[in-house]
Amino acid sequence: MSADCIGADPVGVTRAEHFAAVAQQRHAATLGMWAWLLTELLLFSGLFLTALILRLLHPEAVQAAAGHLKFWIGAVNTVVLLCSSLTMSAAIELSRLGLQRLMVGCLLATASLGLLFLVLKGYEYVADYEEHMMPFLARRPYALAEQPATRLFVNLYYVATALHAVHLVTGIAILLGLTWKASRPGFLLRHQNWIEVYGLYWHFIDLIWIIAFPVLYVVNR
Amino acid sequence: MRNPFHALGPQALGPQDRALLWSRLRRPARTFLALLALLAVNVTLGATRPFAQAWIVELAVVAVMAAIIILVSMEVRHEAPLVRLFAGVGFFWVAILFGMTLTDYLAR
Amino acid sequence: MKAQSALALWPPAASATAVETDHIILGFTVLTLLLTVPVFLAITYFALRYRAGEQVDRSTDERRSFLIEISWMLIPYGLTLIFFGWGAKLFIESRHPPPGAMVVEAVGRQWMWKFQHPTGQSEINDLHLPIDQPVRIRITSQDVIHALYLPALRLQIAALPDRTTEIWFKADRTGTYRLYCSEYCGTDHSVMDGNLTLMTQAEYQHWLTHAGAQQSNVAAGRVLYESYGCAGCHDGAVAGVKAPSLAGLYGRPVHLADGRTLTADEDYIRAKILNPNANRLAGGGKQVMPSFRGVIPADDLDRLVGYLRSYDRVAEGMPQETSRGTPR
Amino acid sequence: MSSAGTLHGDAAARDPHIPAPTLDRPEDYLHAESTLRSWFFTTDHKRIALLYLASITAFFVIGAVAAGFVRLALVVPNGAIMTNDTYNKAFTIHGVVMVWFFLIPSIPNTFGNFLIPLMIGAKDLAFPRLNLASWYVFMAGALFTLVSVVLGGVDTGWTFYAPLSTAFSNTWVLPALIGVTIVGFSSILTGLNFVVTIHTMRAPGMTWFRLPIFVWTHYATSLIFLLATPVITIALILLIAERAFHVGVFDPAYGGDPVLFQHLFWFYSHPAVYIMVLPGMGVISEIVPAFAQKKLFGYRFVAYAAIGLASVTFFVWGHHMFVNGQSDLASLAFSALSFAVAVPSAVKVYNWTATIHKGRLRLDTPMLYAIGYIGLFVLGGLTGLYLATLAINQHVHATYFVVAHFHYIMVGGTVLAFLGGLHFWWPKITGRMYSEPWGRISALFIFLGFNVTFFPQFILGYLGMPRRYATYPPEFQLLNVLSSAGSTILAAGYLFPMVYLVYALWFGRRAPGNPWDAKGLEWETTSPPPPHNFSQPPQVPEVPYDYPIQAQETGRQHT
Repeated sequence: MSADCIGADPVGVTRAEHFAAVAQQRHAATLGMWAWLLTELLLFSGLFLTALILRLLHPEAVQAAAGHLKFWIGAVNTVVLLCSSLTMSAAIELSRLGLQRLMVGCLLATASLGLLFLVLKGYEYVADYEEHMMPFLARRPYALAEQPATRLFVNLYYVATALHAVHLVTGIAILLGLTWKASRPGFLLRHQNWIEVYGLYWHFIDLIWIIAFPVLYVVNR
Repeated sequence: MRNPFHALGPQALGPQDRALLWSRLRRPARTFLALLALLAVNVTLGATRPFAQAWIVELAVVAVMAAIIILVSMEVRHEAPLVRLFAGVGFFWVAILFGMTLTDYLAR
Repeated sequence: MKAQSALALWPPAASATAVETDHIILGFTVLTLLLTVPVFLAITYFALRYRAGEQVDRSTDERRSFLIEISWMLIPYGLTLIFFGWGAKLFIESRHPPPGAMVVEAVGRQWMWKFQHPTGQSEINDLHLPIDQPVRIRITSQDVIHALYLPALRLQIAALPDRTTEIWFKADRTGTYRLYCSEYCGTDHSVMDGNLTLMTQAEYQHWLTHAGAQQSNVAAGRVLYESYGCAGCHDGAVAGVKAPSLAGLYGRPVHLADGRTLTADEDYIRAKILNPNANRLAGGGKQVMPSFRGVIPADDLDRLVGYLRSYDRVAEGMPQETSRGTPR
Repeated sequence: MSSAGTLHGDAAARDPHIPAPTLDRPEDYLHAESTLRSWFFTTDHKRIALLYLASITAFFVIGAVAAGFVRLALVVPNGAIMTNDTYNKAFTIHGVVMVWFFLIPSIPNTFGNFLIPLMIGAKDLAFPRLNLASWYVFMAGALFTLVSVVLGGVDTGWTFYAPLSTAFSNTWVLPALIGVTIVGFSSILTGLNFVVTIHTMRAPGMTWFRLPIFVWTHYATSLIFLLATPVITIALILLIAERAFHVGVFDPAYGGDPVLFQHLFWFYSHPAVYIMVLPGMGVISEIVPAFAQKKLFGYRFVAYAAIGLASVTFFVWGHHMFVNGQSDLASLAFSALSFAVAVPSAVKVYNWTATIHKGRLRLDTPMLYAIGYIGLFVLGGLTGLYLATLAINQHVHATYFVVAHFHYIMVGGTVLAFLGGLHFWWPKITGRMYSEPWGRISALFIFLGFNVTFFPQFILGYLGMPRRYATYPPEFQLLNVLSSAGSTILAAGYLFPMVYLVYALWFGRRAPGNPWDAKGLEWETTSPPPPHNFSQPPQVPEVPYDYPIQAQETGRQHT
């Protein structure tokens, strides 16, 4: 790996065989990721729609249930993800400058922040468990059992956060694999756009959480 | 292969490079601060619940945050029109899903 | 009167709304023919006239094609919109019952209908109603989604478990027609049907006071016997459950675990349904039957007991007599 | 930066174990390599198309056998042939398999995969490995669904309505739900690949308005894949969570709303109808000009109509729920919007008819299917408008009228287009000609058998026979027997191609590059095409469909 010095490592993309030009290939990759994100948006919007309908059908129950969510953990987690977005953006900028080692550092920081989010989320789940706020567990008493409609919102909260966590786990796994590849010499010469395309995915997971946090935690308080 | 953590700091760069680097990192940093500020607004509203219609403000703040992430962090501002269209189409379709479903729920 | 011929080509219509619905579909069919027959004829004609090898003029002129395109986009569309308006009008009318309509409560459950008349009588799967009188049916379900379908009135509406839906109609023709469950609801969906009998006001009053709810009690009891799941265990359909057969039970002595011997009379059967843990049977296996207290309404219990009274060995040979098909 | 030399062709040239291409036959994708590995790990869009073709044919057979059981049971009114339970499982398997494992992937994943790169002059799809992954995802979903069938079947109907599917059915609902959820991802990946490919991989000179309509309709289809599928994915995830963990959002016992599931379900499943219909329209738009030897009439209108259909279809899903307890306002809105579907559909049909006008017609097998398609699609489409009419819907909703209607669209439409396309491109795909007389006979059998099977069902529905009935009143027997008799003719019509097409693989006459004198880049290359599609970069013609018969006085060149 050559010394970290802007311009020392030229950055670029190697053309795959079935593309006619690199620009075409880059365009295809970006467009492909956006098309995927489109589907992710609609996937989560189904859950947000369900949350809205629940709120319309059972306003009191939803408020009672939302009052039991760990508002401050959610808020801190949002900050954590915003930080990870910052490090991801930095990694993209660094990749464009060819600063490979700094970029790898930023990618690792991003993955760590993602893990921190998951740890906090796990802690939140544990706290929920101890407060008997897991109505989907058939054998465990449920704290708000006298209001059956509350379990709808609480369960929806688990489906939504679990689905988001699955995206995050997948994202971290891909990110670590990418980081490992990106630490090899000459990576930015061949696959600089992987970082940019991956960055879109990471930002989007953040975006989903940034919408989910108010939809689940804030507006129903 | 050397430890990637080695010499992570920007002090390894020359002064010109460092200036260039900071100029490039300014945008993400500003975006981050703006998002943080908006989040602070929402968290404050959520924690204090000052008035009944706070949810309108909260959702508006979220909309601004989402717009910032998509336009700035995800660089849709600088993308080709096609990518901008793709980013917009998703939200339009979400609007169809919500709008048409609500014609049922709000009129029952 | 029920159409008994093997082939019918048009359903009987028993209300003015039904007749108007028929007019809509006939009108729409005329429009369909107007729109499609020229296309079919044209395709056939072109296919024959312009076959490869035929010497014909093939010079074409597409100067007016824009106009042509616009006209065949908009003209058929405009014509079909007439039917949107007509259909919507009829639909909205069928959603707004006139004041003073007689109200019948309907409940769907797997796999039977129960109808309750305003005077309190109730019937299972069959529905007797007067003509020349607006009738509202308020419908709900106790388990899955069902739908009450009355083809002679060209109406159907879902029976939702959490809500009450309703339809109304004013029938004008007496006779016996079909009624169905039209929303797929599980194994015996196709058996969840019955007869809609429309009669004159006088006949209806007579039916209420005389034959009324008594008429079909045994048949209704059989439906309940299946619907509440009695048949599943007691007729041996569920493997591994050794529930005693109830055929011929009525009036027979039963030996209890504590040595007593009782006669299986109405009270015994009734008590046993509501509390199976009392009066444990001698030599019986593990008691697995759930209590039906609070589950089965009083009138259903009466019908069920009534059915078990008449459920003898003769009936055992043909337990599906009352329902078409083979349950389970 | 030079391109990495990992062509199949290069590999064949280097590896002595692979026989060199024979002299009389240019090297083609079928014979470039012959190991199992070269098939199951191929990234060649043409081979992946054949993997799909084999898979969906297998599923078609499974679905058709289930349909046979259904028709057999309905020969008698009293359910004497099979129990209600068996019947319910048969129609559920028929629906699930036919919708998700045949109709939706049928044309896009076979012909779309095979032809889109050829038609736009590309070497492959934009993401070849993703394309292969999409097939594996499809097979994984199929595995789950088959497991549920083998374990004992599902009896919820393909619509999986809650709470029947979540709280009441005692059958193997979970594996079926998981299988269908997984298959959705396969659709998404395919749609993504097509959208990106059509945007970025077109050959120089291949502008949007030089694209064949087939590519336009697949673009529209792919948009539906991307925009609709995620919503059913989340609906099914919620349904799975509901069944496994009693989440409750669709369960009235806790205050949930089962109608919400129907909204989410139909938000996908109505557009899914156009996933099935649009690719078929693309096939017909290729066949009709080729066998009329005439330029497609109203090209731009037909192209826009595809996009129009794909958009309008997202606004009409509530017409499946008029009597299911949705608000009157929603019913009125959905009914009114549904009629708008008539506009782009009419554009397609009238333009095909106008294309035949003054053409030079050859009534070969693909054209017979195309003409049959037009007739049946017109009937299916217009009866769709009957169903969108609120008052009629109150009567025929959930009756055999609906069954007849959507079979006219899906069998009369999609299956006929699929078979027409299969015959049209068979020489291109396999390099062999099939038996033309047998092709025509089977097309006639299918057309006849189809109408005898499904036309009586319109009458049955109007008479008031509900769908999904294992037993039925005796007055409906005659029409049901007629329908069942028709299905045997239909089955024979399906069996013929399975025999003579397979026979043609080995014994058919070798096909020239362009046996039909058709236009389009796929006919410029050899049959079967070389591994990378074109030996020389293809020349894109100035106008699409530049057949000999053109408008002589072209006042508006572009239409």
